[in-house]
This record gives sequence, structure tokens and C-alpha cells, in this order.
Amino acid sequence: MPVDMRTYLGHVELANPVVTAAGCAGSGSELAQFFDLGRIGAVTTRSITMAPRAGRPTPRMAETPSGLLNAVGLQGPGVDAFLARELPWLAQRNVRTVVSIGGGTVAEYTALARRLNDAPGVTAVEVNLSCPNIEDRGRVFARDGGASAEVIASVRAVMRYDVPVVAKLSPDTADIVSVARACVDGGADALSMINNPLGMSIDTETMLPALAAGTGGLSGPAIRPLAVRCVWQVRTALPGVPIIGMGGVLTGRDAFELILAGACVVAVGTALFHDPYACTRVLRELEELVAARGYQRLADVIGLAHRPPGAAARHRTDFEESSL
Amino acid sequence: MPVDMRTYLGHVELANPVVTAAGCAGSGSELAQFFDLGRIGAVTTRSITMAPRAGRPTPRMAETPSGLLNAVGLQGPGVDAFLARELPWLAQRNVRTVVSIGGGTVAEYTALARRLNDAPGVTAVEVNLSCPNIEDRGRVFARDGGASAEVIASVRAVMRYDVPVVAKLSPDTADIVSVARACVDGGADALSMINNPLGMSIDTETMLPALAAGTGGLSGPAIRPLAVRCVWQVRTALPGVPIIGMGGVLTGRDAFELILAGACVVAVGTALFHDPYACTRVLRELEELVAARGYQRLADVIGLAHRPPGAAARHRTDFEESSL
Amino acid sequence: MQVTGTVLTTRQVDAYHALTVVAPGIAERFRPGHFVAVAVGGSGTSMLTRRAFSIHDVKPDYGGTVEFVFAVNGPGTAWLAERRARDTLDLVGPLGRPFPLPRDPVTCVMVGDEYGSAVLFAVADALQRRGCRVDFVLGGASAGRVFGAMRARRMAETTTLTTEDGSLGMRGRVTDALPGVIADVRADAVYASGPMETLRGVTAVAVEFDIPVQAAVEERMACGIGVCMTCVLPVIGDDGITRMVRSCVEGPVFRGERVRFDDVGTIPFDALGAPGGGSRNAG
Amino acid sequence: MQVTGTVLTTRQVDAYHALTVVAPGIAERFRPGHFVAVAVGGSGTSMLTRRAFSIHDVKPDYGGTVEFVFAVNGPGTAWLAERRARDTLDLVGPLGRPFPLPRDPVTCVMVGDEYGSAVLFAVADALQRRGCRVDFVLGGASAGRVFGAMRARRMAETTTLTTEDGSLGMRGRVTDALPGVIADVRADAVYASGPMETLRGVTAVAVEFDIPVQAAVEERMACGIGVCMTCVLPVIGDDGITRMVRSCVEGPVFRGERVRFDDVGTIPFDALGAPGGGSRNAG
Ligand SMILES: Cc1cc2nc3c(=O)[nH]c(=O)nc-3n(C[C@H](O)[C@H](O)[C@H](O)COP(=O)(O)OP(=O)(O)OC[C@H]3O[C@@H](n4cnc5c(N)ncnc54)[C@H](O)[C@@H]3O)c2cc1C
Ligand SMILES: Cc1cc2nc3c(=O)[nH]c(=O)nc-3n(C[C@H](O)[C@H](O)[C@H](O)COP(=O)(O)OP(=O)(O)OC[C@H]3O[C@@H](n4cnc5c(N)ncnc54)[C@H](O)[C@@H]3O)c2cc1C
Ligand SMILES: Cc1cc2nc3c(=O)[nH]c(=O)nc-3n(C[C@H](O)[C@H](O)[C@H](O)COP(=O)(O)O)c2cc1C
Ligand SMILES: Cc1cc2nc3c(=O)[nH]c(=O)nc-3n(C[C@H](O)[C@H](O)[C@H](O)COP(=O)(O)O)c2cc1C
Ligand code: FES
Ligand code: FES
Repeated sequence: MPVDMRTYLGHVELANPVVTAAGCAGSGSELAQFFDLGRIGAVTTRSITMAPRAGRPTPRMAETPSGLLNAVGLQGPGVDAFLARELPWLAQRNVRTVVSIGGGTVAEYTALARRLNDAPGVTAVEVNLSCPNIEDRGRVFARDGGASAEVIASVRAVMRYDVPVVAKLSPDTADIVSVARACVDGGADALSMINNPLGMSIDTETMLPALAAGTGGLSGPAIRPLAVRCVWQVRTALPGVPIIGMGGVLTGRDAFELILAGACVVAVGTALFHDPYACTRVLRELEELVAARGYQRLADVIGLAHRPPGAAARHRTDFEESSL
Repeated sequence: MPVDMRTYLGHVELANPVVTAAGCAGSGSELAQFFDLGRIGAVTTRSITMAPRAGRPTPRMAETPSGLLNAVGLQGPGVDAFLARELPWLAQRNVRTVVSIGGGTVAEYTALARRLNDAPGVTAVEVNLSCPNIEDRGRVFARDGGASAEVIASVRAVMRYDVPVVAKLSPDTADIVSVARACVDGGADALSMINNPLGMSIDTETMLPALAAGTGGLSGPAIRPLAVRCVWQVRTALPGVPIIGMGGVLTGRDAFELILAGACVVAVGTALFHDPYACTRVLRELEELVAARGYQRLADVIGLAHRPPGAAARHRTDFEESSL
Repeated sequence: MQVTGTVLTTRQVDAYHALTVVAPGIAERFRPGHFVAVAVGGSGTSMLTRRAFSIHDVKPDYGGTVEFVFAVNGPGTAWLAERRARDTLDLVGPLGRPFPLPRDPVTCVMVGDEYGSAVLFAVADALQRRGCRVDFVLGGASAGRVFGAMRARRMAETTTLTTEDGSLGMRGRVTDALPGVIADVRADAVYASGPMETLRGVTAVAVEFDIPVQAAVEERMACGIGVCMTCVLPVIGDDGITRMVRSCVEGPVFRGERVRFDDVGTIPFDALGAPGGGSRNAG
Repeated sequence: MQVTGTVLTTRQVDAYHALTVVAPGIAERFRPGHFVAVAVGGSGTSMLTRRAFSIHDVKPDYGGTVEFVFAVNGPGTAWLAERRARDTLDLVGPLGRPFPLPRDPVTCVMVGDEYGSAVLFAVADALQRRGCRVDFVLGGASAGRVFGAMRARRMAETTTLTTEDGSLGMRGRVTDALPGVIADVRADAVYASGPMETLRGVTAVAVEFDIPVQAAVEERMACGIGVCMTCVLPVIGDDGITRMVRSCVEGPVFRGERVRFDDVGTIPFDALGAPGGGSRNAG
């Protein structure tokens, strides 16, 4: 029995729930050598900025137990080059594309949204709120509901109505639910979580920070429990809002965990560095798991772990469908 | 060359920087079967509460990649039984004891401090701020500088002047530096970090949360990058305040990493579950690492990673001391 | 104590794997009912916690070996199942409170369900050495999951086997067979090991016959040495008060009647320090 | 492509380990300069990222094998050093831009420092097949760390060895020996592999002699396939603009003169998108 894996980000249908995580799939073309990008739910771009960015000095990566620290610093070509080359490349191949945007001011996010507005091939816009707000002494937007909501509201205001605006949240905040709620009140059509919590590693040989930038974002399975918790909390508080879950997904089991917690889409990031085929493998494994538990539709398992303990899983079919 | 491993928590001298983490060493007597508790810097008790507490239902633990989720819920005998049995047992053996306290209101923390005030054998009081504030809809104190400072100020006010008050911080906050600063302004003599970030795991077989309590605290090497980052940030902002660093220390290398980031004391928690001898092993390995880098005093390496890149490590002796 | 031992032999017994490890210090201190906590995954592993296994057998070879029997359950036991002779294994043990033995030469029924049976043979040996009569009731889901039937038949007066699918012995569970055995052999005591649900049933039967039952329970354990407080279950003390008691150091063997099996996985409202008892205030 | 290959042979060559792995798809596509990204730690490992190793050699045996040579550096290479014949290894490859080969039969000096030398032999083979003259300059800290001296001697017109402690060949570094060799053999081009500092020196020498140098660089890599952006270094493009360029897909082989070795580990102020260029605003 194949499983109906379709899922929805607002009113936008995705063929299946597996997407790439922002900043983990290059410009898309790199992964296309390994598999057909059209087979996954969507590709999420790196966070696009107005101007080209050279990023941070190297070393930009350090391994930690079951985790990876990175300090890439949003290296990218800038929105002009993105619209001229990267987006058309994806659009020509009919690859569903979630465009991630990053900025230092509300105005910059808004300007980016305006630039994307009439570009063909934008399936959704994901607003990376883990950028320092240069108007607030570099305080990261995502830490604060008010600052996040302001960005979301102004992006939503300029973005075409049929392109969902997704707010990408960070676990580095006192209360992710209140940030989520503020974003939804500000007009977010969906939420995406989690971006990398800030971490650090020190090289005990040189007795200096392992990353040139000092601190970096932590990703990989180490943070999966944080991701599951964030998705769970937000789903509990805002059960109607679509959630893109991410953080340490290596296998179909891991994706299933986030889906049971309440995500309707799952992004794969760091796993791609280990296995270029991670997205298609995760999708296959996920489908098998859902089928093995007797479900025919992905939609029936989203958030299923929220049922009261003791309650049986609903919609479960332990019998084969009659062939009559 | 043996290394002078002495370190200070405020004016209190510890023979060495390795202590147990709160809630990870039972009542002390369990570990005493494995090694002499007098050999480590101090034992930190579980968080003592006013009344006895039965804690959370089981399952209380789940393994995650390089991490452990726990939801013990501060099970313990209450302060009366603690003062009657557990503390005297440690005091009789001259074990340096950091007493951790946990409460649901400022008044409860204060009452606990009062009860500890004339108990012999209290080396320091560590205030576990990761408890839900029942007067603020269960919002955890540690998330908010104001609430944390209020607890610390009132504990400091009643506690004997010669017993340092340590504020134990959580990474689950928008800005750990501002919470740290508020605690120090409130009178904290030292800071301890990090308590467990909140995490969650879902059993994909039962499709229900793995822990009976739903969420739990994440510990172990998975969170070490968060711990190093928190210690680093707080040390940068408040270079004069002693820091007890903890989070995923399994080896002397890991302890050294926290010390280079700025901790003067390092607590070992989850590692004890795997290796009952973890504290003495970590201490030995740490001493070897410090010696191998040519230092004779632990004090010389505390916060050493903060030196500007390019600057040579100070106090380094690459030559043997003359025997003349 | 902690021992880095060498794997002496590995064997597969139907659905189970058995590893014999050279661990003199542990073997020497062993008493029936003890368990070991085994590090899994090797160096660089992402698996932090040790896995607990009852000691099935100790032998004097090479200064002392311990053998444990396990079913593959998840990644840790899967890793163990791949160990080969001469690999090293890191064990902490012997841990836990062993089975208490009666002073008098009484008649004891040993009830084992699935791999739970493994721990009972050393107890049965000790009981027989004290002149006790020993009878076995061993069960499992299917024939391949009944552990130790042969050895039981060799040593016990009677051996009753049960399988849920009827592929071996009686169709049903050990608790279905137990009343008949107790009555037939006029048992004075029961020793039981298996899943919590089985122990609950066995205890109910023993209570009905008004004979004591010693049950080895299994709760999720993070440390095995009494410091983490994750392995608790509600147990009624001598003073009649229910406490959340650590199964690793105060157990794993408990008087069955004392364990509130119906309340396992909860904090009974009348347990010492239960929420509502005035201490619901801290995290 | 990703291949789960069987380890055919392991050998230790002085300070280095060499693994030969059956990986037909990779061997088939191999060109000199390619590298493989190897998963380390086995199942359940806490090590997330693959380790990059230059391919030393490919052979047609068993459909195609690849061999790489490595020094134990940290936990990942320590794990690799414990692999034995018949173990399986998960490789992705061949990756990277290979060494460009000249059209004409010119004279090439191959400069290898430490394990960096390993990648040069396949290049030298290819050069010789095109009629090029090949000379080697190989170095290392000490005799045991000079890789491939014998093979170099067998295939090259001249082989110059250097060690920092003087235990083999000239005392000094490859960059000390290089000018003499270039002058003696009237080299037309240099091929170099080794630590960044060595490549910087080799490039400076080649620039002085006004001959091209192809250098295989080594930056910390998280993915090896161009998607993570961690492996960048400042490289001057055809348009004269410096960009932070990925060494895994745009390298690891670069024209030495194009790499701003002095600025590796920094973002040069004049690089495209450097902070201060008006885009210092996002995270
Ligand atoms: C006192 C005691 C004695 C035991 N004796 C045996 C034995 O003789 N043979 C045998 O096959 N099994 C025994 N078990 C159960 C055995 O510990 C688990 O099967 C094993 O830990 C599962 O590990 P895993 O990695 O395969 O599974 P996972 O489910 O992935 O384990 C994840 C975590 O949960 C814990 N865990 C999972 N299941 C259990 C469980 N049933 N009991 C305790 N912890 C668990 C693990 O220790 C680990 O920390 C015993 C358990 C206890 C507490
Ligand atoms: C293109 C390329 C080719 C290489 N070829 C060889 C070779 O032929 N032989 C050889 O011995 N080594 C080679 N290296 C270096 C090799 O990748 C590292 O020695 C190895 O990754 C170290 O892993 P570790 O776990 O032992 O050390 P750790 O320092 O613990 O590694 C931690 C992390 O840092 C990365 N890392 C550490 N050092 C390096 C490094 N020097 N370069 C890149 N990443 C690093 C690792 O990949 C890993 O992700 C090459 C590197 C690159 C980029
Ligand atoms: C190298 C790297 C680069 C990233 N770049 C971005 C980015 O540009 N924008 C963004 O919103 N998130 C970025 N992220 C965060 C990921 O999209 C994702 O939220 C996070 O890594 C958790 O998922 P994972 O554990 O599967 O990687 C990046 C992560 C990594 C590891
Ligand atoms: C089982 C368990 C119980 C804990 N109980 C407490 C506690 O009572 N009070 C407290 O402040 N921290 C408690 N902690 C947090 C630890 O003290 C420590 O801050 C954290 O686990 C990080 O260190 P680690 O990774 O070495 O365990 C507990 C942690 C664990 C794993
Ligand atoms: S397993 Fe840790 S206290 Fe029992
Ligand atoms: S290593 Fe990932 S882009 Fe080069």
C-alpha cells in the first residue's frame, strides 16, 4: 500500500514532506548530481541577502559529539545573482523552491521580499530570523517575539498573497511559543524550527576557539531533542499552524519523530553533508514507517503523539483492504 | 611536575576543580563505594526542596544521540531528612559539599537558605533556578533575569556571609549574559552553568512521548557546545565572577575545554552514570593535559582561550626548571 | 566495580544471544539476582548509557567469567549481538540487591518469562544447595523465546513450559500455569523474573496462595548505581508508606506484594512526596 | 557517488596508514587529484562528518579499487587505522577538480610534503604517459614521514628528499630544495600537495621562476560536495576579483598564483561581499 505523502504549507501542496534545510543544499545544482530534485517536497535555498556576502573566515566548521558547529556567515551571491542564476535554474527544472531570506533590518527583509515578489518559481518564503538586528545592537531577531513579528508583518505585507510566508525560529529564546505566536499574529502562514542554537568548541591543543568566528551554530542529531520539544510545544499552543520541523534528521525514523510531534514538513540539513542522498532516503524510510504502522496518509500521523496517553492511535488499519 | 590544581569559589578554596553536578551523585554515599569523595573538589547535592518529593512518573529517561533526557522531577527526601541524614553523612567525612536548592517561590528558596544557614558542612549553596515559578504561571525562574535576581538576592540576604551563593543558569533563555548579570547584581558570588535545556523524544513504535512527563532535561556531550558557549559569553561579560562549568564533560579534555572558556570549577554529571569513577578520572586527565602544556598552576589556564588569536599562551614554560 | 573484560564465548540460543566475559572481580562478588551494566557502542559512540543485564551464570574459568543472555531490542543490544570472542567489553557490576534465600529447605517455584528466565538458574542452584525443592515455570511468546527449558528440566523436579502461540508446552502465559504448579508441588515461595506485567500476574497468584514472591523487576535505568533516580517504582515500605524506590540499588529484587504493580509508571497519590501532598512546588 | 566498499588490504608505511578499498564506481571515474570522503566511526557513531582523503592509487582488481594514505590525526583517522581487511567502508567520490594536465610534453616538478605526496604519483603517471619529464621533491618532518620516496625514485628522473631533522635527504623543507631542482631540470611547471604553508612557499618559488604551479589545498570540509560552504579560501578569479571559493568543488587543485595564501583564514577586505562592502548586516 503506497502512502499518500502529500502535505500542505498553508494552501500550497507539496508532493511529500521532505525538503532541504536552508543553507545545506548549496544552490541546488550540487545535489542534482546525486538525485532528481523534483522527487522531494521542495528545495530550500540558502538565506539570500541583498548584497553578496563573503561570510566568515575559516575554520568555519568543527565537529562536536553527534553535532556540527558551523559559522558560514550567510556566504552567498546576493539577491541579484540569485534571481539571475540560481532561482531560474531551479524554476526551469520545476523544482519546488522555498526561498530563505536574511537581513539586518526590517527594511532589508522587506526589500528582499519585494524583489522576490514577481520572480517566478517561489513556492514559499522562509524568513530566517536568526540574523543580528543591526538596529538593536546586534540582538538576533528570533530571540524576541516583537522584533520577529515586525519582520514577518512587513514581509507578509509586500509578498504576493499566494506565496506563504514562513517564520524560521530559533531555540535560543526564553519561550519559543510566545515568539511563534507573535509571528503568527504578525501574519506568518507557517513556522519553521529549529534554526541552530549557538554553540562553541575550543581546540584544547591550540587552546583557542575551534572556529575563527568563535561561536557557531550547532546542528545535527545532538539538537534533535530540542527540535522535537520546540515542534511539540508550538503544535500544542498553535495546533492549526503548519510547521516545518528540522534539527538532526538523519533517517526516516527521525523525520517521523518530528511529524508525530506536529511537523507537516521535515527539512534535512546536516545529514546531506554525510549522505548526499539523505533526502530521498529519508523520504523512502519515512514512507515505509508510516505504512508499517498501518496508515495510508501522512496527514493522519501529523501530530499523532499529542493524543492522550492510553488512547489508541486513530485511523489505524490492522487489516488488509478487501480486494472485492 | 605536579600541577597546583587549587581553585576558588569566591573566597572558598577547593583542592581541585572537579565536582559532581547537582542531581547526579545521589546522596553521595552511592559514589563513595567507588572512590573517596574527599579526593574531588566537592560533591554537589541533588536540589533539596522543603518537602519530600516523589518526582515524576516513569519512564524518566530516554537516550538521545550523545545525550540523555531525564525527567526525575527533583525526587528527594525534603530538607528535614537532608539535614538529618545526608548532610551530616558528608560532613562527618569532611567532604566539601555544595548544597543545591530548588523551590517554587522566592519564599521557598529563602526558607531553604535559612534552614541551611546554621547547618555545619555547607561549602556553598547552589541555587537551581530551573524550577517553575508557581507565582508566574510556572515560568521557569532561570529564563528571566528579574525573577532569577529576586531569588538570588533573598537567598544571599539570609545566607551566612562566608557561604558563597552560586546561581545556576539555564541555556533556555534569550540572553544568558543578561540573566548572569542580573544574578551577580542580585548578590551571586559565583555562577554555575549550564542546567539542562528542555528537550523531548518520541518513541516511534508507540508513537507517544518517550518520557512520561513528555519533556525532559537534555544532558551529556550533545549539549557541551552550548555549555562552552555560555561559559565563554559570561566570562567575556563578567570576567571577575567565578564560574562552575558543566554540560557533557566525559573526559579531562572536556573539562579543560570549559576551563579554557572561563570556568574555574567543572562539574561532572551524566558521565557518572556511565563511569562511577568519572570524577577522579577527569581530574587525573585534566591535570595531565595542563601539565603537558607546560603549566604548573590551574589558575594560569582558566579562561586562556580568551587571549587574542595570535597571542602566545602566557606563563608557558617550554624549558625544564634548572636544577642548579 | 568496573571491569574491562574479554569476551570468551558468544552463543545464540534461539531468540537470544549469550555472552561470556572474563571479569574475575565481578564473578567473585556475584550472588544470584545481581546484574551488570554494560557499556555499548565502542569508542566514539553516541550511546551514553550502559545497558543492564541480569547475570545468568558465573564460572571460575580464567579467574572468573560472567555470562548474560539478551534479546536484541534496540541499537545497544544490536551492537552487543555483534561482539565476537576476544573483543573487550566494559562492565560495571555486580549491581543490585540479590535474591534473598530462605533459611529452611522449602519448595520454590521459579517463574521466568522470556529472557527473564536467565537470572533464575543461579538462584535455583543456590536454593538446591540449601536443600530446597525447585520447580520451574518458563514461558515466552513462542518456542524459540522460552529460555532455559533444557537446563530447567535437568535440575528441577518439574518443569512447565508455556507459549502464547502454543508452539511449546501449554498455550498461554506463565501466570496461567502457575496456580496449578503451586498447588501441585505445594510451593512455599515463588521466585519470578520477566516483564512487569508478568510479575504483576505472578504476584497476584502468589498472594492468592498466600505465599511470598521474590520478583526481579526491570525499569529503565540510566546509571544502575543509585545516583540518577530514573529507575524508580512505587514500593510499600515496612512502615506501610509507599515510596518511589530505586530498582537498581533497592531492587531489582523486591517482595512482590510490596510493589504496587498497578501503579508502576505513575506516582500514586499517597506516595511519600506525591504531588498534592504540599510539595508540588518545585521543578 | 556513494559506495559501500570492502577493505581489501591495509598497510602501514612508516608514519602512515594505507587502505585499499573495493569501489569500482569510484575507481572508474578517477582522475589524478580526486579525493574521497569517508564515513568514520561505524553505526551509532557520534562522528557526523566524513573525512576527506586524496586518492593515492586506483587498480583494476575486483572491478576497481582505490587506495588512500593517511596519518592518524584525531578520532576519525584513529578509527580508520583500526580497519582490517574485509571490513566495509562507506565512501563518496570521486570528488573535487582533478589536476589539469599540460598538452605538451613539458618538464614537471612534483612537490609533496608529508602525506600530501600520496596524491602526486597518479598525476606523475599521467604526465609521463603524455611524455612529460617528471622530477620529485618530497619532504617531511623526519624520515618516516616522507611518503613515497621509493616509488618516486623508480619513476622520476631525479628525486630530492628533505627532512626537517635531517634524518633523510637534505635537512630543511621542500621549499628549500625546490629552487635548485627547478633550475637544474629547467622545470616548466610545478605540481604541489601538502600543508597550506608549504603550498604558499612552493607557489612563491614558482612565481619567482615564472612557471605555473598546480596546488592541491586542504581546508576543513564538512560535506566535500559543495553544499556546506565551510571549505572556502580566497581565490582570485579570471576577472581579477577575489572570491571565497569552495575548495571541495572548485578545488582542491588551484593555480597556486590565484590562491591568496597569505589571506587564508581571513576574509580579505577586497573580496567579493567582504564585510564593510555594504553587506555587513546579516547573521
Ligand atoms: C535489572 C535489569 C536487568 C535486565 N536484564 C536483562 C537480561 O538479562 N536480558 C535482556 O535481554 N535484557 C535485560 N534487561 C533489559 C535491557 O537492559 C534492555 O533490553 C536494553 O537496555 C535495551 O537496550 P537497547 O539499546 O537495545 O534498546 P533501546 O530501547 O534503544 O535503549 C535505550 C535506552 O533505554 C534503556 N532501556 C530500554 N529498554 C529497557 C529495559 N527493558 N530495561 C531497562 N532499560 C531499558 C536502555 O538501557 C538505554 O538506556 C534488563 C534490564 C534491567 C533494568
Ligand atoms: C581534499 C582533502 C584531502 C585530504 N587528503 C588527505 C590524505 O590523503 N591523507 C591524510 O592523512 N589526510 C588528508 N586530509 C586531511 C584529513 O581529511 C584529516 O586529517 C581528517 O579529516 C582528520 O580527521 P580526524 O577525525 O582524525 O581529526 P579531527 O581533527 O578530530 O577531525 C574533526 C573534523 O575536522 C575535519 N578536519 C580535521 N583536520 C582536517 C584537515 N586537515 N583537512 C580537512 N578536514 C579536517 C575532519 O574532517 C572532521 O570533520 C585531506 C583533507 C582534504 C580536505
Ligand atoms: C552549514 C549550515 C548552513 C546553514 N545556513 C542556514 C541559512 O542560510 N539559513 C537558515 O535559515 N538556516 C541555516 N542553517 C540551519 C539549517 O537550515 C537547520 O535549521 C539546522 O541546521 C538544523 O537542521 P539539521 O540538524 O538537519 O542541520 C544552516 C545550517 C548549517 C549546518
Ligand atoms: C538525572 C539528572 C538529574 C539532575 N538533577 C538536577 C538537580 O536536582 N538540580 C540541578 O540543578 N541540576 C540537575 N541536573 C542537571 C545537572 O546538574 C547538570 O547541570 C546537567 O546535567 C549538565 O551536565 P552533564 O551533561 O554533565 O550531566 C540533573 C541532571 C541529570 C542528568
Ligand atoms: S538507574 Fe540510576 S538510580 Fe537506578
Ligand atoms: S566541504 Fe562543503 S562546500 Fe566544500
